[in-house]
Amino acid sequence: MKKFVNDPTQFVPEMLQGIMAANPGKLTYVPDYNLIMRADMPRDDKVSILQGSGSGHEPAHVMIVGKGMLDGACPGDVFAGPPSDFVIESTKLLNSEKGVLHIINNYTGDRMAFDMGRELAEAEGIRVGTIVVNDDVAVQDSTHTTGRRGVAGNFFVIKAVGAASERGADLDELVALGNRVNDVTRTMGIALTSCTPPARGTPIFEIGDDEMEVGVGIHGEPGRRRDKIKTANEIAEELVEAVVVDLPYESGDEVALMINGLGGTPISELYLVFGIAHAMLTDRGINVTRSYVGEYCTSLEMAGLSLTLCKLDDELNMLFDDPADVAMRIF
Amino acid sequence: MKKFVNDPTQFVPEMLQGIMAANPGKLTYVPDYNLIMRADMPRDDKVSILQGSGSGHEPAHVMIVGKGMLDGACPGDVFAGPPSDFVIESTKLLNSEKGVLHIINNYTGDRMAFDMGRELAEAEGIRVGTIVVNDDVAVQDSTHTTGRRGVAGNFFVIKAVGAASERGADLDELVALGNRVNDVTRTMGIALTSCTPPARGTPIFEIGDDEMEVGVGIHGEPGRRRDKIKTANEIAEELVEAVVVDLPYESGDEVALMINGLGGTPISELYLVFGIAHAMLTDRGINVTRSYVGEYCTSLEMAGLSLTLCKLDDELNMLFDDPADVAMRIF
Amino acid sequence: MGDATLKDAERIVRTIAQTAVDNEAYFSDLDAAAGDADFGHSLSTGFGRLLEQWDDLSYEDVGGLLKAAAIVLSKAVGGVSGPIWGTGFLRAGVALSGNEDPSGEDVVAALRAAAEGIMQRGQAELGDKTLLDALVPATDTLESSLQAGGSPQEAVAAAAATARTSAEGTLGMLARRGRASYTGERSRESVDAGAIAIAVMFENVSAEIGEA
Amino acid sequence: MGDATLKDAERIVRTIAQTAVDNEAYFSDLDAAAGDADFGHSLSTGFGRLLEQWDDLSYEDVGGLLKAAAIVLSKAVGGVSGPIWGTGFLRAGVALSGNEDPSGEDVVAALRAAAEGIMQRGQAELGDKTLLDALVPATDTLESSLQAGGSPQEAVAAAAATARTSAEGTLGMLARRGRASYTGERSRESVDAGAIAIAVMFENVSAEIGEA
Ligand SMILES: Nc1ncnc2c1ncn2[C@@H]1O[C@H](COP(=O)(O)OP(=O)(O)O)[C@@H](O)[C@H]1O
Ligand SMILES: Nc1ncnc2c1ncn2[C@@H]1O[C@H](COP(=O)(O)OP(=O)(O)O)[C@@H](O)[C@H]1O
Ligand SMILES: [Mg+2]
Ligand SMILES: [Mg+2]
Ligand SMILES: [Mg+2]
Ligand SMILES: [Mg+2]
Repeated sequence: MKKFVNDPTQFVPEMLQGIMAANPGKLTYVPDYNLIMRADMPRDDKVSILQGSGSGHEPAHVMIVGKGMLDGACPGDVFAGPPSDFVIESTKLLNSEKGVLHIINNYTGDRMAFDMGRELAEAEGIRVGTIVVNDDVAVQDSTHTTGRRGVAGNFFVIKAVGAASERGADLDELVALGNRVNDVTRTMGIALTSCTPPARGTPIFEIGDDEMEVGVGIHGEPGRRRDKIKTANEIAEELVEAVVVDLPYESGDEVALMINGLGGTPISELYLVFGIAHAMLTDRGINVTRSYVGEYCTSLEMAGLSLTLCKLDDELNMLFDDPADVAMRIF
Repeated sequence: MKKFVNDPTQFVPEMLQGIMAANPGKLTYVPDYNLIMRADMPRDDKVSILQGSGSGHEPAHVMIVGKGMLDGACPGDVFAGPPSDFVIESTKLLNSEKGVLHIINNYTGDRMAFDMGRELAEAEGIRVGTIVVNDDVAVQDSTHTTGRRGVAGNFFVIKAVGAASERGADLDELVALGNRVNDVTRTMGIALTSCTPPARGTPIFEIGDDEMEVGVGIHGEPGRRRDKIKTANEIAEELVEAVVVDLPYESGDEVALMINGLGGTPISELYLVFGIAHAMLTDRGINVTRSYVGEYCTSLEMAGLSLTLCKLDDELNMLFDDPADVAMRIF
Repeated sequence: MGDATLKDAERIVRTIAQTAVDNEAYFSDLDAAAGDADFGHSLSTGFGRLLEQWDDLSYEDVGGLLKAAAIVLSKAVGGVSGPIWGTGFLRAGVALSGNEDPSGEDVVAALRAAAEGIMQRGQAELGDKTLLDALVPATDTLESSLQAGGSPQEAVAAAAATARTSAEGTLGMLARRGRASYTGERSRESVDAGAIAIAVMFENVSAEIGEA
Repeated sequence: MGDATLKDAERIVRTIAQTAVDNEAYFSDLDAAAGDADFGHSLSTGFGRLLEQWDDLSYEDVGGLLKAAAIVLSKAVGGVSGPIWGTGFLRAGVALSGNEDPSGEDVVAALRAAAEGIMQRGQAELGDKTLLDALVPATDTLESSLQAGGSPQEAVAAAAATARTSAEGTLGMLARRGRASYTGERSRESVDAGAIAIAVMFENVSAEIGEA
């Protein structure tokens, strides 16, 4: 297993200790609940924002705790949503007069943990608001299933509500805003390799040297189909097309374009694909006015990337312009 | 080959186009010389700072062009320093009354290109200053060889001279400052996998599933030795020890600690190692007061990391605190 | 009598827990086919914690034991399995609450309560291709075998056989819940990991009580 | 006479260029042993560009041809190889400048000028394990063979044989220049890629002019 790791069962706590060591004074680490929270939170004049999906998607979400983004994140083990008491206890620790906002990616495990967490927090008199993110167009949405997965698009939801909460928005406004952002955000991903969860020690799926997995999930779940590896142009075209027709994004729309690395793909390739996708959108009359290239929501060391579009308006432009001071800043 | 690429010979230009597309108005792209430069440069009241090693190390250096860092970068092809006319022409385009500072990693190819570039630029009346970065302790330094390689430590050199140049420092001051930073900066790296240059299409070296390459170069050059893969604790201990004894860094010293990913290692593992190394330095009485975790100088999609220490003082703390607005910012 | 019953219940819960620990890799591999390959790891973490904390659990009767186990599982396990298995144990424990000497019928009722709790928690129905598709038919068989006059050992053996057939019958089914559902038609190509786990647990419990 | 000589020179330069293009993978593989696996790619890019632009090169004599090639190589190739090969061709071209009909001795002098330029540019000496360790002994053999009255064909064949032996003799040598030097003692385990390229080029030139 090609990893820097000691005891795999301690992978998540040791990572959290590292985050803490790199951000003294700014963050607080509560080991019992895998909770990383802002040292200056909660404050009664600001809604607290909590995320907590599985680990293995870093920087999402423990590394984007900070002013203007999350107030706390309480991830579970690698690729497992947090146990419900992480959610309950984290919600209590972040309790503010203005309430606590839960941002949940649409996975059954995450939803159940947050459902239980919300129930018990509300029983203790805490105001809880909930946003469920489900931006992955690779999954056929249907009332018979769990619906779409939440993936890299949750960055835009968090950025918007994080900024708005700093500006003083209340819980209901944030829920409405977050849902609005989720509604105009769509993502699709593609993998060239599988990742290897530390506790498992072997790849989740086998994939040929000349193959790719189209519409892959960020936990190594299979996607729409397995195919021969294509050129960057062909891949970009497929992702752009799948995402654009879904909303649909239309000629004249102003959008943010994100090329998100899944963990093992170098930033050079992400920029290469960004340039191609940017040109393809421009050809369709879709106006890319905000650019996001890098790693936002990964799948351990998976080689691959996802493309996200978020339709912009004046309010979102203003919120996205606001500063965000996160743990993972590298400058 | 598990890469997002069209024609491998167009890998670098297509990446540069992507950087340009993501930073309209801020950057200028000069395709003939692979040059990415600040759109608001040159200015006669500021020394221009130019880097230009091989490509494949992104974000170094084309993605760290921006206010407070580089004014331009003119990389060669993947792992090849730029042809000398890239250096000459880029130097001319960045020419300022206050001069042009060349920051060079200590590789024979890079040095020759910049030597020739400097000669010809000076012949045209341009003032040129040179800093050679050589922070890699894996290479035995000796007067009989080319000396040490420049690796991730060049980030600290660039950050310092970038900030100082914004504050108005002149060329000689910047050369002295850069050399001073280089003198107190040391790095060592370790690889778990090889990278695959796009034009080659196959890995540079074969390495067993249970092996690691200690002291690897950022171009896949072999390091001090091949060994069985060790735990994160053991690896951190070896890197810390090799770097600390080299300067040496001593009890009471104040340092910046960087854990730099080589391209294929997820940020979760980088933070895990950061936490361990931080504790080991603290045990030695060395005071980590600045933390850098992420990708600064990569080797395509190589799995691995490097550890860099930079000894701090008041001036460096001030310069490192200054803002830097680079192309690769992801927030 | 109540004391003997509690000892039996302890043996059964320990057998289930040991099954989870022993099959970590196998259950994760099953989850790899259409999921994220951590089902075995999650179960093994939860039930491993249960075994570790066994001597510190405080309970008076079978219902109390199951509720104590539920709390350990919920706290230790994330993802789908923590809430699902926690809820299952909790509801079964509540169903047997204060019952000093549960009959076979009581056990069937407890298993039905567990299945119903899981359905609510996971918003899943029979046929959605989850562990319910082994648990529910196995419970039916347990009940009918007992009603037909079978011994507890015979009834559990019959239930285990049904659990096995049903679990293997999930091959070809379309997943409508859990991570496997994201794969759509591709989910038909593999069995459901949770259903197989139920089958193995029934089989091991049957072997354990058959030996008694 | 001058015209025939120029045609010969063109054939030789084209043969060298074609050798670089044809051996891209092989030369890169050699560089992989202790370097960064791009030597073949760099040479092939540079000489490929030279072949592409062949019809647009403007020169009057052999020296001019070599200088024109030098400029193409320097502009197209980065890393060590651009400056090294660019300098080599440039110095050889300068040495033959204005020489309408270079003799064997002139060619030897041009090769010596190239080697000296490379030494200055790369701050390398004989024995540092670079392409100089094939180029210099081969030039020596060329000279002595001509002095002993050998025909050009015989002299080049002899030089090629020396280049081959010398290139293979780099196995076991400690690299003191270039990327291979970073590997210290480990550099002894492989031959130098540049030296082998020189040998292959001499061999192919020998075959080409032998056929004439
Ligand atoms: N909504 C649901 N209701 C009941 N059981 C479910 C549900 N979703 C999944 N399962 C069961 O859980 C198993 C997967 O558990 P696990 O791997 O721990 O979940 P995940 O990794 O998706 O969070 C499946 O094989 C299935 O039997
Ligand atoms: N300082 C030097 N002087 C002369 N030749 C050199 C020098 N360094 C390396 N070489 C030659 O160049 C070859 C490597 O070329 P190349 O792979 O293009 O360089 P790099 O990738 O290191 O920039 C070596 O095999 C050696 O023969
Ligand atoms: Mg999971
Ligand atoms: Mg090179
Ligand atoms: Mg799973
Ligand atoms: Mg090379």
